[in-house]
Amino acid sequence: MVNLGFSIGDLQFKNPVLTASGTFGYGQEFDDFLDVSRLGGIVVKGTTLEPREGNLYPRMAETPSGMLNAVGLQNKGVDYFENSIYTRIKSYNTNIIVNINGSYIDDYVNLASRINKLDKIPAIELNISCPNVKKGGMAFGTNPRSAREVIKAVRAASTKKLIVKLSPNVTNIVDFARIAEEEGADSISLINTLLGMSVNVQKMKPALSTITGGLSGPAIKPIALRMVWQVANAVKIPVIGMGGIMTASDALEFILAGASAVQIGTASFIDPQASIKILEGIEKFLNQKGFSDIREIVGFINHKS
Amino acid sequence: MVNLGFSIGDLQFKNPVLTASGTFGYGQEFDDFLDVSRLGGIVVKGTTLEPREGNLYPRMAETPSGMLNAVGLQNKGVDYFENSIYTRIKSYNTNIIVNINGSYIDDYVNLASRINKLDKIPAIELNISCPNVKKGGMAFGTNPRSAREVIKAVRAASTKKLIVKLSPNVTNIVDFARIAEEEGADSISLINTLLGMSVNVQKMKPALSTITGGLSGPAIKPIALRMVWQVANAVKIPVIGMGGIMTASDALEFILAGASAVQIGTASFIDPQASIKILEGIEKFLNQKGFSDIREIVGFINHKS
Amino acid sequence: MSKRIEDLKVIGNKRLNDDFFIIELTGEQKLPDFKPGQFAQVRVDGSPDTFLRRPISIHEVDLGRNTFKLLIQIAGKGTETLSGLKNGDMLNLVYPLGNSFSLPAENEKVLIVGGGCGVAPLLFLGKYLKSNGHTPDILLGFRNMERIIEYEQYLKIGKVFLTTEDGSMGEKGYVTDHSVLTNSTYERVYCCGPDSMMRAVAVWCKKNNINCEVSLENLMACGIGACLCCIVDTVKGNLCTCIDGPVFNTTELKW
Amino acid sequence: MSKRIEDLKVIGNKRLNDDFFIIELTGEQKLPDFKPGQFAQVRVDGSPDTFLRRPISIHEVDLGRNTFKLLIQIAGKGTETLSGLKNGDMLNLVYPLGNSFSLPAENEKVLIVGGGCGVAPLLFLGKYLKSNGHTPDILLGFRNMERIIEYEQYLKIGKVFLTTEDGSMGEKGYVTDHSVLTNSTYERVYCCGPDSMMRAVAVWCKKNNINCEVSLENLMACGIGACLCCIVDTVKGNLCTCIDGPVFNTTELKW
Ligand SMILES: Cc1cc2nc3c(=O)[nH]c(=O)nc-3n(C[C@H](O)[C@H](O)[C@H](O)COP(=O)(O)OP(=O)(O)OC[C@H]3O[C@@H](n4cnc5c(N)ncnc54)[C@H](O)[C@@H]3O)c2cc1C
Ligand SMILES: Cc1cc2nc3c(=O)[nH]c(=O)nc-3n(C[C@H](O)[C@H](O)[C@H](O)COP(=O)(O)OP(=O)(O)OC[C@H]3O[C@@H](n4cnc5c(N)ncnc54)[C@H](O)[C@@H]3O)c2cc1C
Ligand SMILES: Cc1cc2nc3c(=O)[nH]c(=O)nc-3n(C[C@H](O)[C@H](O)[C@H](O)COP(=O)(O)O)c2cc1C
Ligand SMILES: Cc1cc2nc3c(=O)[nH]c(=O)nc-3n(C[C@H](O)[C@H](O)[C@H](O)COP(=O)(O)O)c2cc1C
Ligand code: FES
Ligand code: FES
Repeated sequence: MVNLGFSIGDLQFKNPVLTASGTFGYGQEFDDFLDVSRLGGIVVKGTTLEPREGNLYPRMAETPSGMLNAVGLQNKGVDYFENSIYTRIKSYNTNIIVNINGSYIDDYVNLASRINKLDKIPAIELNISCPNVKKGGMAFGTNPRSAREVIKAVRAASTKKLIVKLSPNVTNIVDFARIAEEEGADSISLINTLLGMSVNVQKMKPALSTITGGLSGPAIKPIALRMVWQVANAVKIPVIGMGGIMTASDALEFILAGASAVQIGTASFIDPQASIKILEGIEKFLNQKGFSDIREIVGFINHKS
Repeated sequence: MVNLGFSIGDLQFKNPVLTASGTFGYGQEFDDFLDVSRLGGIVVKGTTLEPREGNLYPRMAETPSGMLNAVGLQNKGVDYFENSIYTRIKSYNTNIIVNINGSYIDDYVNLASRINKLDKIPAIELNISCPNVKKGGMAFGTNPRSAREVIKAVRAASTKKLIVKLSPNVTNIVDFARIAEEEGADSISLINTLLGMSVNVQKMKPALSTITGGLSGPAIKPIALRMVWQVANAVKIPVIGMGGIMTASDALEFILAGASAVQIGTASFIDPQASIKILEGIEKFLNQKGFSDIREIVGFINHKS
Repeated sequence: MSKRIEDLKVIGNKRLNDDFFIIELTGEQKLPDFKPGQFAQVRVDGSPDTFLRRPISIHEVDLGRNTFKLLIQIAGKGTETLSGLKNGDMLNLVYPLGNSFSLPAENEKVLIVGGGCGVAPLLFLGKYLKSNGHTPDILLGFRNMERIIEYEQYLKIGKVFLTTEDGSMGEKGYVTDHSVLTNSTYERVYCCGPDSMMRAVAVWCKKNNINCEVSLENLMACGIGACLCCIVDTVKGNLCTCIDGPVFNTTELKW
Repeated sequence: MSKRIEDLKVIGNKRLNDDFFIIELTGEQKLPDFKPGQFAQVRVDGSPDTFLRRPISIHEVDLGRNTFKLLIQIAGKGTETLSGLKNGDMLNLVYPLGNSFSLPAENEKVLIVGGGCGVAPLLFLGKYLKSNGHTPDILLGFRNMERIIEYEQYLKIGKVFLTTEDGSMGEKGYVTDHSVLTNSTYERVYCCGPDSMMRAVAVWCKKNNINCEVSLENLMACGIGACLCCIVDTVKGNLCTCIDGPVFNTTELKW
């Protein structure tokens, strides 16, 4: 038996495979395909204080080994989450993490306080990296000063474990990771989508209603992996890596580079069972290589030999 | 007959398809496959004052719809270029552009002065975006102050057309484009490679000798396109777009987004005739849609209708 | 009915014309109880240009033989690759997905309207209605005679009216130009086809106070309600075409 | 001899064992005058995981029939996809690429050493030497009996010595352990195989003052000298395996 568990402070995860916000609904959407309780955790859909309709259609474009989305945080708001979703999903035997979003710091703080009252939510993921909203979102995640302010404010408002999700659309990702650590984040997750664009050549117009959108999928894996490696080498808190993970081998790249855990995003659209298959593949790899604890390979490529 | 020409100031290009530095050698490597004189231009290999051996093997890794390279500006230096290469390629009936690189501003200036004496080189491409060298390179291209300094210095040293090649590894690409324009650049080319990484999971070590390298190919196209669109909307000088262009349709995405011309990079590795096929495809598209001049579609998606 | 992901075996690939082909599939397990209007998310393997699955309607079902068919139009790289499938190849599907057409009331006068590849979900619907005691009329529109597909199949279901844009068969024009609509007493219309056609049919139905259901073909990533990419603007706000649809009553849509 | 990019037709795909297969190709144009040691950059279509071409050596040439063969080992996704090629499929190649083995002087005593997929360029070399009046000895190393390939082919060229790692055929051990090397009078060695094997052979040659050429299998992107990814550290600085090689005299290498 291999030990797959990891922890963020005193919060235990049974294994390092989580699902990424905005790509796994509230978990229920996948009930027919897998037992979500087998996952290390679920990060639910990006949530805001008020309901949001998101951006206009078309919101999606396929790109080489990836996709662009411009969903724009469509969600029914925190009231609906509390009353209709939470009551149904709180029985899942896994860590349910809420991804929080806002246009102003107050929004984030109010939202964090609301979530703070929900017993079965052990952690929040602070999303300062959504590229698909006009206000807030990535603006917080690409400016060191506002990043620090919003992290500080949310930290003060929440006793849950705080995971800060970074934007890759910056010159130096390590600066932002350090700020998060300094302001008391318990963990860092990265990367959110890269700002991209696609043009429909036949129609001679942008493919997305918003012109630009967020790029995800295997195309971004090399960039995500580089950033995770940089951040893992710069901070002491656990790092959760994501970006284009489709297979166990992809996940292992992140773990070998220094991630304590991974999130599976776009892969769940291609194969709704991707997360579980990846989990099984990681376990198999550890067995094959004769490791008994996943922690032995976290950051393995950085170990002096 | 469609007019495909474009110009940078008074420098005419017969068509908008150039080849990207570091991916087309000095042109001669492709003599068996195509008539390089049919191209709008050739940007030759990254050149430095002194010869450079580049980085250790392995320097390359395949990634989903892309590749990482860590060549590190291997080249025989400007003396060799002048004496052995220039004499052979100066007869090409196309614009030959030299991509210049250095570790210090003085290197760039000295190199620019040397190239300034070569009659048949009408333009230089100032590369402040190479991610694969320890000193200089991307460091210039990710810091607004040093970017400005090096552009100013090279501008003063050269009477050739000056194309500044930007690094995509920044928070706000438009800042750098504006700086280039303000300092007298005649054109902007983008993007250089994105900093990425790959891990060999079976060997449990980085795939590249340098750990990180530059990501190119279709994977980066959505990011490149977004940046080209942003820059084309922010400056008045012509923009040369590149990043993952494999087909005429890809090239047209950049042109419709605002690029006056494109460079073909990694595609030439997959199909040595890619550049010419793309040129033919662009011409066909214009004919089909009934345009008589390519300038009618430059930035088409931005036109008010 | 629960969704599944499964490798199914190709047991037929019939080319109808330049654009259309029909794939027949079978599985080791018993197939689910499909409802007309549902679709599958089809994985296109071996194509570097198709990262996402492709949504394709269930076209015909034969539960006795444990097989079903997909009618596919070559629209780009993915469908092109699928057109090369050979007997014995495996195809990975996530299915069955989406809602379905609602059944008409007894004796309701029903018209099915299809155009181009919109006929895909309608044959299953027609057969389903027939086997439930209805005899719908069917109005099909095509670009020209060469593009007409599955005509004989529809003849077995009910009366078939045709339009072609060039008049090479049936009446000339679009489906909404057909004379059968002028003095109609239809009480319920089911429609699938190009967006512009569905909108025109919806307008006509509204004017004539006819209940109308359309099957939308929005761009999809997941097909299971997880990505929120396939939304359609409705009177209830944004709904997902993949789980709240693909079939919508046009009174719900902001057309 | 000029390089070209061309679609060639697959006229044979023979599986040798679990790992190896041989593809036979023909073209409409007259094939170029291949030299032993050269390779082709093969496009792997229809595989989302293979973006770059795959370098594969010319294994056997039949200019009379205007055909040639590639001997390929399944090493990953690309070669796996190639193993499924069927007669009539088209394969896009950039070829012929690289330098070639140099010819021995008259009466020079020659040994060809190959291991695993290293035998690929060596059969062409052996036949070429033979037809130029040389009779090389051949020393081949494999993991075990089941993995031995092309043995009979080599028997037609010269005397063949074998090693297997488990001793199931020939002498037990690596090629460098073979007794034929102990009192050898070889003047020239040609070698291709795993890196470790080539290095061991190079060391042995150096010790015995034997001229030795090896064919390297560095990772390649372009194959035509444009990307500088395939470099090998030599006494003349970094050289490209694709145009300055793949064949190098070991005195040039910093081994
Ligand atoms: C619920 C539903 C049911 C469908 N049923 C059928 C069917 O039974 N038969 C059939 O032939 N087609 C059907 N379609 C349309 C079919 O999904 C697209 O034609 C197909 O995805 C195009 O893929 P491609 O790779 O060949 O084309 P691409 O090269 O990807 O694109 C070609 C064109 O197809 C459109 N398209 C691409 N992806 C999608 C997508 N995921 N959804 C919708 N349109 C897309 C593009 O916008 C473009 O205009 C259905 C679509 C939906 C949403
Ligand atoms: C000049 C030359 C001649 C060769 N001749 C032959 C031959 O005749 N027969 C044969 O079976 N193999 C030959 N090879 C090796 C062959 O190119 C690789 O096995 C093949 O590219 C692997 O592709 P893949 O997609 O199956 O494996 P991947 O999944 O890409 O990788 C599997 C393994 O193959 C290695 N590999 C991947 N790409 C390359 C590449 N471009 N060059 C070298 N190694 C690579 C990887 O490092 C990895 O260890 C030759 C290589 C070179 C450089
Ligand atoms: C359709 C879609 C919606 C997303 N919504 C959110 C969101 O609400 N909040 C968030 O933090 N990230 C969101 N993301 C980003 C993912 O969580 C993840 O960071 C990104 O997709 C990279 O991982 P991947 O390549 O594995 O998908 C979304 C991604 C996609 C594709
Ligand atoms: C192997 C390789 C070497 C490169 N060398 C240089 C260089 O010397 N100077 C430079 O400005 N860009 C260099 N580039 C970057 C390309 O010119 C181009 O900006 C980048 O690859 C993106 O375009 P592509 O996706 O079409 O390849 C190199 C790229 C590759 C792949
Ligand atoms: S396609 Fe993902 S929600 Fe409908
Ligand atoms: S493979 Fe590109 S230079 Fe050798």
